[in-house]
Amino acid sequence: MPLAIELKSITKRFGAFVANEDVNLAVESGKIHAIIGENGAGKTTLMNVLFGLLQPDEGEIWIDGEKKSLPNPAAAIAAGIGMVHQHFKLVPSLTVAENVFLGMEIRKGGLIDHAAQIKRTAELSKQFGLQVDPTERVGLLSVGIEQRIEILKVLARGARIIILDEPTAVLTPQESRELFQTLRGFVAQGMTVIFISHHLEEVMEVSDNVSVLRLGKNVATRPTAELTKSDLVQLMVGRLVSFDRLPRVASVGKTVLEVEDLWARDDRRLPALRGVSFGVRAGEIVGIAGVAGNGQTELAEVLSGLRPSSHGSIQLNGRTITGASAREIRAAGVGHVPGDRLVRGVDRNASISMNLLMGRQDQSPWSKHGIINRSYLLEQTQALIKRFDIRARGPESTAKSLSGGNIQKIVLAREFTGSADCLLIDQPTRGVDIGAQEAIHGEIMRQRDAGKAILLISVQLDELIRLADRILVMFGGTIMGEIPGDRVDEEEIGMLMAGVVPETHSNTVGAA
Amino acid sequence: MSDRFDSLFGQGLAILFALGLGALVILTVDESPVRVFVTLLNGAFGSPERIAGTLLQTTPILICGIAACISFRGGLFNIGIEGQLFMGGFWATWVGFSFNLPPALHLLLAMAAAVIAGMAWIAIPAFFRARYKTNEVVSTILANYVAILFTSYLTINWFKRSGGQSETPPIFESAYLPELFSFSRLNWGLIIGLVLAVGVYLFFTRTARGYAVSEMGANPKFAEYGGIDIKKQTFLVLIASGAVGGLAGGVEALGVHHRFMEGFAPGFGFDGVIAALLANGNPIGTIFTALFFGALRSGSLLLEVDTTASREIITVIQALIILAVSAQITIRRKASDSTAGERRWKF
Amino acid sequence: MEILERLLNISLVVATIRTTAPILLVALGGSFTTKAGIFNIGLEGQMLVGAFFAVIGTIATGSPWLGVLCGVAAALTLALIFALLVVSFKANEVVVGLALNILAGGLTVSLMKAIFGTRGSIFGHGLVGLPALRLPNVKDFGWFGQILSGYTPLVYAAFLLVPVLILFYNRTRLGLYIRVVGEKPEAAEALGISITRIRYVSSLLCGLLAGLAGAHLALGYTTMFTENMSSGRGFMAVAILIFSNGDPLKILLGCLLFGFSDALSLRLQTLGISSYLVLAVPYLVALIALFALSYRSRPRVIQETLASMGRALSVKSNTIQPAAATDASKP
Amino acid sequence: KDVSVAAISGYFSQGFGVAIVEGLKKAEKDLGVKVKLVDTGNRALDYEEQFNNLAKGGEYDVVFVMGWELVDALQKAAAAYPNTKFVFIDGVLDSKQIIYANFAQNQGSFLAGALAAMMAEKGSEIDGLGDGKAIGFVGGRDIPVIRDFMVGYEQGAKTAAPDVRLDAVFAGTFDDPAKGSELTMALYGQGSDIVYNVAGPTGEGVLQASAAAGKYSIGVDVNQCDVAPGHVMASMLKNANVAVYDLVKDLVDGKTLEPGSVHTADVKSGGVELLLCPGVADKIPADVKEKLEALKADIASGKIKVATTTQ
Ligand SMILES: Nc1ncnc2c1ncn2[C@@H]1O[C@H](COP(=O)(O)OP(=O)(O)OP(=O)(O)O)[C@@H](O)[C@H]1O
Ligand SMILES: Nc1ncnc2c1ncn2[C@@H]1O[C@H](COP(=O)(O)OP(=O)(O)OP(=O)(O)O)[C@@H](O)[C@H]1O
Ligand SMILES: [Mg+2]
Ligand SMILES: [Mg+2]
Repeated sequence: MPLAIELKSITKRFGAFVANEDVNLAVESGKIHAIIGENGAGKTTLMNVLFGLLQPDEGEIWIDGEKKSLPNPAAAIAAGIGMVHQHFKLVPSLTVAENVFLGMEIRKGGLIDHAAQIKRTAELSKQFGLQVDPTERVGLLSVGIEQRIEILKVLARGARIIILDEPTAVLTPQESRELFQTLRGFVAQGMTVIFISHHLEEVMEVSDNVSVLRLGKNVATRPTAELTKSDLVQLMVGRLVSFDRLPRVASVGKTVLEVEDLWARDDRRLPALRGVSFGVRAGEIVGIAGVAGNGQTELAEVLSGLRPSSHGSIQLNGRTITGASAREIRAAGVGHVPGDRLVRGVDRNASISMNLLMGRQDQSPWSKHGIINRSYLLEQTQALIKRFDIRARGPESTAKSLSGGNIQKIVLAREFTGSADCLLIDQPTRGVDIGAQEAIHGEIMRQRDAGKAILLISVQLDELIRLADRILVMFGGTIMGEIPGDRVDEEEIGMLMAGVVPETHSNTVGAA
Repeated sequence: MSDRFDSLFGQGLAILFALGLGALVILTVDESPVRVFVTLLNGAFGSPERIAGTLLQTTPILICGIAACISFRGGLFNIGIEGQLFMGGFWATWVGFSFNLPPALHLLLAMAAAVIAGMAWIAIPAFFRARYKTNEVVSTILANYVAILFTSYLTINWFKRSGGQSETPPIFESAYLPELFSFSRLNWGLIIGLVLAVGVYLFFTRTARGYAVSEMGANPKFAEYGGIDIKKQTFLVLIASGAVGGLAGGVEALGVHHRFMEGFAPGFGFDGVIAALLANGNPIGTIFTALFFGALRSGSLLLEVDTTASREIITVIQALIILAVSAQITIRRKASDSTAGERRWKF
Repeated sequence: MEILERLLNISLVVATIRTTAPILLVALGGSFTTKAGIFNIGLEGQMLVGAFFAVIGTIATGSPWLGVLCGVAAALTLALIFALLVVSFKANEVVVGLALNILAGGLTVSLMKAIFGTRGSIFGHGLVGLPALRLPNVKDFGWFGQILSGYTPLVYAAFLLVPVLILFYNRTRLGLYIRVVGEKPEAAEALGISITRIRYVSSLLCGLLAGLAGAHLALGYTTMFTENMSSGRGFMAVAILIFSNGDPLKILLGCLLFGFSDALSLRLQTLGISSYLVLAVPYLVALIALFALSYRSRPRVIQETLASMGRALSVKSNTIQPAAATDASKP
Repeated sequence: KDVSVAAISGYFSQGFGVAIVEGLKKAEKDLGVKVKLVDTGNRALDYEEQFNNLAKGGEYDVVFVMGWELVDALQKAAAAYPNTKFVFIDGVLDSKQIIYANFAQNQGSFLAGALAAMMAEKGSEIDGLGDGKAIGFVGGRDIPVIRDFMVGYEQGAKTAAPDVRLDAVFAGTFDDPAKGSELTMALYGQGSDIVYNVAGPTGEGVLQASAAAGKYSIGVDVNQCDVAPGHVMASMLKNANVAVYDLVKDLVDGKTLEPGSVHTADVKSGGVELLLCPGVADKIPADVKEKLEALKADIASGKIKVATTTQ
């Protein structure tokens, strides 16, 4: 089998930190090759090296049997490599066609030929079955379509080797399946796909070969068929992790959070919530499933007072908190783990202790008479670092010096140790590796057992299935239906997530 | 500790580099750089009077710098300190000459007038910044022009004293901010500035409210999420900054000039902004940057008399130093932190 | 009525065009940096050195066109320093911009003293300005001809640059890249577009136009150099850039509004209003425009409230058809 | 003994200041005195220290001071350094320790106003003039010294041709020639054909505008006829160069300058005069010239009292 890519002894350091150590990787041509590994294992770094965004400190890159040096992405593109990044890099104000041809514009007489670009985009879209409207502005499109555009960009550059970094994190199961169809179509045309994912089912389903990175090293490259899911997990974390549904407790208390006919708009002032109603009881985890961008984040923001609602009511322990400020809602007993932890959840440049202080800086004993109680803060920080297993040099380490999973733990430590009765948890494990995921899930269960009412928003179905007592599916700002946590039908959820009410589905919309 | 030393060392090198460039500029206008620098030093520190003169120059830069620090910490850019200073100066003077009151009371009222005038002058930009995110850099810069014209208008058209001076009548002695020494106009304004600097520093590092403001400056979304009322706090931070800007004007009017005139105190607002920026928004650091600028200014006054170089040379050197230090700050940040270039203060 | 006639006449239109031109030139320059995501508060200084060296160049060579070249070269030098510090060293752009303004002020005066022995203003010394262009057959067009003819070349250049820049941003590669670098630098980087290079190019293009603006001030608008002769026009341009977001058409509108209020306010003085108040008019107009434009979002809030109230009355207990709901949520 | 003189002002770059510098340079060259110029800039905070720096060493026999904003610092310095002679140019104060060189700019401006108004009255009889029956005035900033020019100008106009309207405007700045030019264009647009500038470098823009518009202007302080030949109708001269030179010469000749003495330069002494620019002078009708001479004589004799704003 000819090798599309061969990485030989790649080492990449960031200062003293070794992100990739002596990595050898062989990718067969015409295959789908999955790369898995815990957060911070060095997957993205390795791909960045392969795409010319980073320069390896040691090692060689061979492409189609030739040794190449890739000083920049342009060289990688010239060598036939294309990369779809974990975070999309599209320009919102430009049209689909402009985005696809950005950097390689079609020009006539020195000027950009928009008509020709639109035509070529339409052709490509047809050829590869990636449906888009070339003239639409990207800022108005959904995430799924944005990804198609990213792939079109790569294809328009004539890539034969396509790297996708966590492409399914933002997709519905159906969309993911469509994507896999597309990828299979690519390999059928002789192209090669490298695919990074934290979803092991997907890896099992779609890949031909799989490489596992652990702590920057390639610990195994095997044909997928030879491995089971638990083999993969073991390779990744070096130990066994359970995937089963976690045990439920029977005792559910009174209703803590009650939402009725809630309406709100998103940042673009388009309707984001359209009459959402549900309730969450003490000691219960209510899951919200749905494809990202269907109102889940707005829901959490409205409930936590960060976004105004235009209609409807929210009650906490029987008290109306509609329209209350974030401060009042916090004081009333709502904790919030935001979905975008780096933007909202922490101040990346501040120390762990300063991050733990947020929201309670006015409360005794954190502060007295307006003066921050530094010794108490330090004491608490140390205790929380220990309890939540935050891996950091010390309480004064800045948040940004920690890995994603550890940053998430800071947020949890802060929100879970307050006096909240109700916790809004948005994507607690997004981009967090399996080991940390387990710890976080354990922490959430503990909160439930302590009698808190928990609203758990996640785009990862397996997470909801694992934790939630009931799952509400959101689509287009409404709740499409409710599914009891103990008899989940993935197919049914998938259809609800896509906005289709299955005929078998009997639950009424929005009822708590 | 060694980090701090490194930083000081780096700043020192940057300043030396700028002075070197400045020396070249001096050579092009046919003066001896050595003579210029010696004269500068002599002018700034050559005698108790001159040291007092340096501190006298430092005072308004320091107070304006603190006003700037307050807004920077909250992630805001009050470049309108100049305008607040003019308004503060005028209204303090107005209280000073319009009423005849018992000494301490009169001074207090005049100071209060300065503070209120500064707050009032930033209130509208602050409101629009808080409520509608109207860019405060531009609104406060534009407000500067209006403030300067408006105070001149009041001075010339309504309150002009007789004679050829474009100024108001002098204030009553009961409104004087007392001088510190008999041999200089240096006054309690300096003490006010120093106390403010320490106070503002403690406020930001030790108090819950200061923490809230700092976090709003560092990451407004985080602060909002943490229950901080961004709109209200934005308004308050700008108002506080304006209050200190107004106070700077009050100190100049009541402590130094004892009247208000056209061209009352031009440029101090900008000097303050730059002193605060060079100190990275730290009020204690601003004491030193303000002193540095004050020394340059005061040294330059002798320069004009004792050499053939003119004050503009100092302006040039000052600009070069700012440029060198601003580059140096970020080179260091780049070396120590992979997210260099992330701008702390955004527009 | 008579007062209105005294204020509003063709000479006001012509004056508006004249007062608009220098701000328009420098604001269009700032459009490059604004679009590229750089806040350039140093326009004032670039304009000032542009004016100074345009005069020096003209005196030295005897040709105003070579003078314009010198002015532009000087502004480009300042722009290069700006780019070096802001783009390469990632220094704070406000600090650098303000410092360069200070530098420009000090340097022009020092050099003026060194070269001419005095400060203040430079005229005479064989200084010649740019010729005014009289369009042929202008008489046939009546008042329209009066409005169109008789300006120095850079005035025409300023106004012609507006459509040129619109074309530039929409149809040329460099224009597109500048927009992309400003809006989404990581997108540019991922595609191998060098952010650094584009930011340098925009800073220099900005310097080019700011230099032309300065040269126009010294050789077109007047024929002299005076200390600090840019007189806040660079700051005005920055204000206009903020509310126009760098779009050439909006810049034109902003500058015209500004030029008009300036021209009008000069005429108001003869009605006996104090000069101090009248001179504040352009700044007040800019402030009000700034506030009004950010106040715009207000009506939407009202609309939203009305809409939601309407909804509350009509659809209150209905369950929404999900399919319809999605359609409505897409713009 | 060697004589050293110094001058301190923020206005050396502008018309009147230029004249002072010219006089001192001449003294330096002809009389061999040592001359030092100190530019005060525009920060009120600096003035006192600048006086101190200058007077402390006692090396200057006389210090010329120009600019009303320096008055406060000057009075303090005069009290603190009794051995240094301070000459305040352009005004008279209460202090008896200071020497005054006063210029009757209001008188010169009176003549300028009279000329402008009489010419405006002739209207289109004269090349380049229209029938707007108006004259203009462009000041730098609206401050008392500038208003002193303005009241004289206005009085002159009203005296010589009462029907002519005066439109007076201020640029608000001394350093924006573009604004000066724009203001002048506005005045021309409103019917004035002759504009008097009292605006430093801003005023250069006024003169240039008169050339661009093919109309007339009047210069100030120094001979500005050459700025726009054929369009500057006259220049109102304040012969500070002469006054300063004479004072220095007295000093060199061993005369003492009496503290409290007032040296007035006015129409009578010739220290202030209206110079008709060559090239335009022949366009001025003889009756206008005669009337001007008559008014000049009346001012000199005290028959006409010209109003002032700086006392
Ligand atoms: N520019 C950088 N400077 C310093 N350290 C870096 C840099 N980029 C990555 N790292 C570090 O290198 C390690 C590997 O990062 P990488 O992004 O490759 O992980 P990953 O396997 O893609 O993780 P994830 O699953 O979270 O995406 C991490 O510890 C990260 O903190
Ligand atoms: N990868 C890139 N990174 C940064 N800037 C770029 C890049 N590619 C092009 N540019 C800039 O875009 C502009 C247009 O480049 P392009 O190569 O299209 O020029 P052109 O219109 O073909 O002109 P020429 O005929 O001179 O090559 C150039 O000024 C260049 O600086
Ligand atoms: Mg990654
Ligand atoms: Mg090319």
